[in-house]
Amino acid sequence: MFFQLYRRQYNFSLDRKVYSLGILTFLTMGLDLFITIGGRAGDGSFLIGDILAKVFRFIGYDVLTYRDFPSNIRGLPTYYSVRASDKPIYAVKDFIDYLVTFELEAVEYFKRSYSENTVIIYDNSIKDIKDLDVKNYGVPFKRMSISSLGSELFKNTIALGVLTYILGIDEKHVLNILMETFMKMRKDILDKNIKAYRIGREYAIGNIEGREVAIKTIGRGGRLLLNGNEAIALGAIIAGCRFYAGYPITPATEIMELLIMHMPKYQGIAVQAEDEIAAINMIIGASYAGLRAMTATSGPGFSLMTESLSLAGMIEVPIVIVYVQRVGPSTGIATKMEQADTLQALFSGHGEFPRIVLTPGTVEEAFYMTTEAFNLAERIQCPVIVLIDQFIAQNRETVNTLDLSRVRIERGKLITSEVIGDYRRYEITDDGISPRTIPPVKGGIYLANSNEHDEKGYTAENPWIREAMVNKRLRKLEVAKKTLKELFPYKIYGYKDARIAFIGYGSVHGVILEVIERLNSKEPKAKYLQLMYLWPFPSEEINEFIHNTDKIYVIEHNAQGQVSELVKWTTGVGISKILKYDGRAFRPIDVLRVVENG
Amino acid sequence: MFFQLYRRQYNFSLDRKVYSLGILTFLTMGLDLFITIGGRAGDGSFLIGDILAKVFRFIGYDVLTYRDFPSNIRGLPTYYSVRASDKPIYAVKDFIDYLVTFELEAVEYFKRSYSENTVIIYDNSIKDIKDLDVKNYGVPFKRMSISSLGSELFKNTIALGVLTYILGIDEKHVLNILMETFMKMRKDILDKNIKAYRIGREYAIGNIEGREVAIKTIGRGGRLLLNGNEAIALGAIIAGCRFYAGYPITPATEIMELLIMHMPKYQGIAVQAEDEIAAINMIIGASYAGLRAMTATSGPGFSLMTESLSLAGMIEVPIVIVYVQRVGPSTGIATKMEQADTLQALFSGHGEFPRIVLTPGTVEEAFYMTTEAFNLAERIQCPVIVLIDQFIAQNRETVNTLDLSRVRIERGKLITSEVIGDYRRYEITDDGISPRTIPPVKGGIYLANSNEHDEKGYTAENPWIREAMVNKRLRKLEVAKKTLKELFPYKIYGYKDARIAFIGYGSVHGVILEVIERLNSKEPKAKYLQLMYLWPFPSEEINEFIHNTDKIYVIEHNAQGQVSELVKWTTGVGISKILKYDGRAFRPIDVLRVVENG
Amino acid sequence: MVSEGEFILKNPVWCPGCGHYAVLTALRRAVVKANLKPEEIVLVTGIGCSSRFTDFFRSYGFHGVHGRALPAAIGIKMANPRLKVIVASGDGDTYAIGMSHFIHAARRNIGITHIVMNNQVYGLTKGQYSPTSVRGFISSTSPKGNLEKPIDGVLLALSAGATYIARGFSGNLDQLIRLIEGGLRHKGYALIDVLSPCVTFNKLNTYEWFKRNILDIEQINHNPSNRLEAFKMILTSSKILIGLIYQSTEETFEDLMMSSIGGVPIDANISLGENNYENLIKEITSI
Amino acid sequence: MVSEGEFILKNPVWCPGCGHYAVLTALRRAVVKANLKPEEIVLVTGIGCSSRFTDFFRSYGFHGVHGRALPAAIGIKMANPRLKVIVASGDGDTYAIGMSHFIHAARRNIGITHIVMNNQVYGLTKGQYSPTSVRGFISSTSPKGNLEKPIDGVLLALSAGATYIARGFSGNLDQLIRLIEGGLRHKGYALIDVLSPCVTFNKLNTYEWFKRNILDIEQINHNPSNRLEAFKMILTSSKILIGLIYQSTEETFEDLMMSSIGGVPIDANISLGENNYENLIKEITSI
Ligand SMILES: Cc1ncc(C[n+]2csc(CCOP(=O)(O)OP(=O)(O)O)c2C)c(N)n1
Ligand SMILES: Cc1ncc(C[n+]2csc(CCOP(=O)(O)OP(=O)(O)O)c2C)c(N)n1
Ligand code: SF4
Ligand code: SF4
Ligand SMILES: [Mg+2]
Ligand SMILES: [Mg+2]
Repeated sequence: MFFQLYRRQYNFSLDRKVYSLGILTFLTMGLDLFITIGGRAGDGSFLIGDILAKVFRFIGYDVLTYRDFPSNIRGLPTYYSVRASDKPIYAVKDFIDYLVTFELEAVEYFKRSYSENTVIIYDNSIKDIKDLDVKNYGVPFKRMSISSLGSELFKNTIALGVLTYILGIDEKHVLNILMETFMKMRKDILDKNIKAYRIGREYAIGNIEGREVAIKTIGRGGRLLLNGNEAIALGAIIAGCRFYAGYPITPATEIMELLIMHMPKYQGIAVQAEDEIAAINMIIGASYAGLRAMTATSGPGFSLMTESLSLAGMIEVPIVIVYVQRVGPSTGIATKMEQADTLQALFSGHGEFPRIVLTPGTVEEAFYMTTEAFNLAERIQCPVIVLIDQFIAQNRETVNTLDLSRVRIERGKLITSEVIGDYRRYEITDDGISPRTIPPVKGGIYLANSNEHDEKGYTAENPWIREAMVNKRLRKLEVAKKTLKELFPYKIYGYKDARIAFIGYGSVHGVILEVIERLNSKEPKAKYLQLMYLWPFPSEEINEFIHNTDKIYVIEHNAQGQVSELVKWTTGVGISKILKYDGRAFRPIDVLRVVENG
Repeated sequence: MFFQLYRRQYNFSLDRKVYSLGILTFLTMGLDLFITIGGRAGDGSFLIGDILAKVFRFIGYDVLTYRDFPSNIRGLPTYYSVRASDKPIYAVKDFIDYLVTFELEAVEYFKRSYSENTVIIYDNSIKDIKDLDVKNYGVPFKRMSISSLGSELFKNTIALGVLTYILGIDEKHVLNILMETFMKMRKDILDKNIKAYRIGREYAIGNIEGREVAIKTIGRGGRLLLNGNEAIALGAIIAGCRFYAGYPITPATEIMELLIMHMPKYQGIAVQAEDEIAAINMIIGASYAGLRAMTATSGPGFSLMTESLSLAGMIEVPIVIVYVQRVGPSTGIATKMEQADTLQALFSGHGEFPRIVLTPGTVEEAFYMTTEAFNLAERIQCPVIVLIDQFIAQNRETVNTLDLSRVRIERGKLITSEVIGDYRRYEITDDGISPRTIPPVKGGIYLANSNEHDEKGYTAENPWIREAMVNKRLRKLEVAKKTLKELFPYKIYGYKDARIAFIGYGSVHGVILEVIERLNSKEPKAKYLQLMYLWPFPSEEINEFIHNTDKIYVIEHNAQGQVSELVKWTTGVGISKILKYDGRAFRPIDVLRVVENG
Repeated sequence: MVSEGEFILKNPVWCPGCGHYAVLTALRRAVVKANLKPEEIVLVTGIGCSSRFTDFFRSYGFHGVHGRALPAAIGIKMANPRLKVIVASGDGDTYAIGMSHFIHAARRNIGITHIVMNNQVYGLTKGQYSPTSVRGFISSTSPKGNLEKPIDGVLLALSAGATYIARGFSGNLDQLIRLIEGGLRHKGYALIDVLSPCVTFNKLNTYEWFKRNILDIEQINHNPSNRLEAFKMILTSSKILIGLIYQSTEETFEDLMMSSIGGVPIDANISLGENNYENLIKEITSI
Repeated sequence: MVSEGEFILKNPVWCPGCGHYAVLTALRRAVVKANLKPEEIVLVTGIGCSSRFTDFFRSYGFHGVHGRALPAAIGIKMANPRLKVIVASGDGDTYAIGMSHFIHAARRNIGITHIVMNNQVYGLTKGQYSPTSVRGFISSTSPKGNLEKPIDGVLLALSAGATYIARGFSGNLDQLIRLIEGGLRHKGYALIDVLSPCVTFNKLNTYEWFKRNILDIEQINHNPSNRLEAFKMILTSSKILIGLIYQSTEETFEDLMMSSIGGVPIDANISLGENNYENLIKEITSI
């Protein structure tokens, strides 16, 4: 096994060579660390990853975390990475600066992620790894934990002590966060963790040859450390969502858990349904009865919901569906990222009805776009899908203070008091949107009818009514198009006149930002169009953007280039796809290599 | 009401004017009759429609039927049309030649379908319609039925007597079919119907001023009168399908009913499941266990199936899904035609996996393509969707004798005897297809796993395996593309060098055939490409076809032009959409008007 | 007081003789007796002949998709428990595709009056056997007789924990009105399974057949508040029981929910103040 | 005879102490006792910690989607009834999303041995309450205690018409092996609901808790062939019953089906002769 390990390392050395050809400069400016902690599911390595992220946030750095973990509760390998920098961070870093691991297989797993700066700190309780051509320390984390604290449970906190010593982080900040974290638990657990932390620190003082770096507090405060699921839950409550129904599914479950915990304080209800079909029908019912209502799910659950998605389209009930993509098809890999459900989000559901698909590219955007999703749903009276993926959903990053004054509540054509005269819920209007009542509004009786219906909602099969109703519903898409343009004016990054163009959405947003920043430090220059929504498809904006470019790259986390094909479709020009579909995030270098090789 | 009726008739007169400008000639050649019978659901008007169709088939004519009926069991208006000709028939006719109706509202409903040749025969038991500017006879069908047979139930057969007299069809042929039809029922029912028939005929002899036409027996026999559902059920059994699971849903239910009736004779099982999700999982299970297996459904059911469609894609189990589209979204209009689920058929289901979507354009094609669907499913080891709509599914037409020798059974890489050595079900092969075993093959044990998996099927989350498996599965699409090209070489109709091009699939096939035939009787000439499958999308063929054309029309029964957009996408050129989405079939004139007005 | 006429929207178009007519009449009369107004009621249906109710009964209406009337109704009830939420569905809609929602609604004791028109056949799709069709039943999908053992919705509801369980018969209008009214007045989930003959597709379970095969539990000595007794009656009776079979008092799901949130969601003030906002952010970010 | 080792694929990766380990051991021993070979068995699972069984148990395996193990298993059994089809699933998989299929499999009496690992929680998704969680159960989705009344899979199976109903406990391996073996030998649908503690997410229903709260029905006077008696036992016992609760002999769905088609589908000759072909066309076109 070790021979093989060595042989493969040869590969990563090659990698490093390619890498060092021209891009390194970028990384040496300012502090920009990428630390990975390797353990096993359930062994608490996520906890110290979180602590590390919090420490960095606390002392003023921008932080982005990245978890690579199995769809299993305990025992399989799991990795938590933290990137911290004094400049804005958009993506994971190309190479690992520090790998702290309790399991030897991690050393091989990351072989393509080492640079000449990498330092590996591994648990040598059982054996030492020989022939490692990367700087490394073997530390007996487990052994120390057992001998000093009677259990190997504290190896993580010992490692935290070693690592933060090497990084030269002031002890008091670490202790601070440690206390905050363990205070909620039993007193003896807090004490033992503090002891473990000290053991690690002292071991390092005695055994590690001097500090690697010395990280200063730069004291930028006020920012939040949030992941997309948290931002969306927050956004929903703030937007006035008062009904949630869902069914547990990785990586969307946390949204439900957060809403069940917090919604009641704002007189809202969040329920766990018996399945996703029940969930979507519950929110349709609640919305019919007047509440802003939402569900969140992933691929398998969304597939089950599509019959009723079509219902919401037909009866023009506003709903918000958060669609957190994971690796497919079928069960796939529940805990990994992918953007391969995009076409399903745009085109599933039988029959034709308007829908809106929003694609936030950062945690912060996930927050604001969720609040707008409710406005759009009620203004256009149609389902709105907030499409993200596991990367944005489950990885925390530092976010600027969220600005409540940017959040508006607009409920569209909603009638809440008595209607005099002949009320027609599905009145044929110029913009296709008809005023809706909610029970028990007097004079506002109507039928929300999944059958084709007349203006009052009653079943009608006559060809003239049918045609008029289809047209009415589809006219709303035009309103959606206009509204979206106003709400989310297209963001173009980089040099306006560049002839190299990038297009992306969702979780590739950050990586493209870093890529163009790096590209633009030399010639030729590049620009980037972030797609903030995918339906109605922003063809005009794309066509405008690609005007006068030589090369267009569309970057996606899927194998077929789903949006790439749509871009081709609407522009009629050739595009290059840069795709990744192994469940792991693009590193900037993955993109740059393709670009540099033409 | 009658005033209004009259006013609207003015519109149809206008229609007629446009019509008579240039296209009439086509219709006067040979015999080409279009007869519509109007009644109420449950009153038996379908029965005489069927009898009429059988009579025409029996005496040697080509027949196409078209039913326009409500999603209700009894009481609402229903229409059965029969087109009969001595030349091949592709579509419904522009205008009605004979309207026989028991309900007065039919006279208005069809106002746009009258020509100067139209004859209306309506039931005047209650009142006469005045001011009809179309040739008409009022006949007291109900009154005669009640007075002579004690119940209004026999009005239909009386009308059959009147109509077939007017058409000059030899009495013996009608009696023949009447006997065949009622023989299965109680003796007194047969007798009463024969009496009713005679009453009608005698009434006509006494009261109608001479025969309108005299239809001769032309004695072309041997053809079948079949609808798409029947053809597909037949095709499935002949292709060796031995397991069917489904859930009733209009307009696909008949496939299940036929298979439950007939499959047992061939040692196959057809079951009614508790819902569509159970149905698709049952067929996936049966296929895993080695049977050719199929389900059939419509939009709402297909939406429910998409989660497991993705499962079939992931575990590479061959299944056939017959997708009979109806009017959507949601419940829509269950008994009417539409092609608005096309994008859902192509793109639903989470994640990326190969699928094949076949789109037969006639009943005959539905038969042969169903048999090939099973071969494709087993050869490519993926789900195959046979996509039709209510028009093809539920309307009968004359079909040439089906040729058993054209039906092959090819089961692909299937291992049925003991495997020696290390068996890997998901072996990474060049073409992406790996040999499969079925239990209890010794040595052939594997796991069909919805999680991403290694070559033996066991769960694997490692990025290298993941990437290899995605590539393996998607490589099968290339095989599919090649195979489909061989199986269904593209059919181009009309003048090869024409600069006007039509593209269509499924139920618009017939109408385009008639349109280009009519166009090509003068200048400019037109040609037509029939799409026999939509996934993998036949981009190359389309690009070849549109080469050197000035104008491209894509014709569809939906509101957004779903395939039109895909054609734009792959060709990058402008196309014109001709769309209809009121639930009723295109008449050739609907298309011709658009073409003639540019 | 409102009159029956206020609940009339249009004339139903079921087959002449269909059992569903009586159920519609019974519901109209029961809501009058229960003193409800059209705008206070939301009638929720699935898909089926039975579910065409919403086109004929005047009130707020929701005609959703096949099998999913209950979850939609639950959403409505949770949003605004002051509404009277009634579900009207068929045996296919409820006991085939909707089975799971039925069991879960029963165990949650959510305040919905659920009328199941049980004609032991799929009417709207033209006569296939249903989960309540008897063994041997001939239909278009069981030409040689149904091989599956029928389920009993009443027994399942009892096992799932429902708190009002009754069975009515379209041929017994007065009792049916009473049973529905009882369901409307009951706090919690109320099932009224109605034997409602399909005259077109079920030639076995006809009015006459039912008259011979039913037993009115209210005519015999039965205490509907005894659960074990109710089980015994169902399991030992050789006839189909009609009448009120079981009723108990338990807290409803909506009451538990509302007391846990301290109010009714539809009354919530949906704009958060600055204070609440700060608290919320603090709580959510305190990982 | 085959040995237990032949059914070992790899070592399970459940949390140390998870109840599912015992179930896996019990299944391996029971198939040995029932004299089955790995290739004759198809093990079908849904999604959940429990459903990871197919990665550890060596036989033909089918790891489908959440809640749908039963219909896939039915398809397999109908195609080839000579196969021994076993379903292993969780309480969420079976009684939440899969509830409808569970009831319908039970009433059909299809020959499947169904082991439900009932830990009263969703394990794989990290600890939400399930339909069998008790009232007041604290979980990530019931932070103030579950408000829903739990269902009892055993009672529902009995009501739905199942013919073999047992409950096992991971802390009682010998009995569990026996109950599973009984299920494997039973003709028809066999439910073995296993109390299988989730040591990570269910801190209430622990091994100790179960030891205090279960009653072994086999230790008391109970006749498992009496259905009414079984109902009574369940409804009146203050403890959770384990052991064989009910068993009866009824024709299986597959037997009825096979006798109606005169054979086993997998043996069918799938190419039709000319004669058959002519007949078939005649029949189908004789509308
Ligand atoms: C998902 C889905 N599957 C199937 C159907 C077709 N469908 C409509 S009604 C119905 C069954 C009706 O039977 P039942 O609920 O007993 O009502 P009845 O007509 O007998 O009153 C079915 C299967 C559908 N509309 N949606
Ligand atoms: C359609 C769908 N919805 C949700 C999920 C997520 N999911 C996976 S396992 C599971 C529940 C597991 O609980 P249980 O069946 O009790 O098994 P356990 O893990 O407790 O053994 C859920 C909700 C999924 N895979 N598919
Ligand atoms: S088909 Fe049956 S259920 Fe439907 S309306 Fe007619 S009698 Fe009633
Ligand atoms: S989470 Fe619970 S059910 Fe899952 S493996 Fe751990 S103990 Fe077992
Ligand atoms: Mg019914
Ligand atoms: Mg569980």
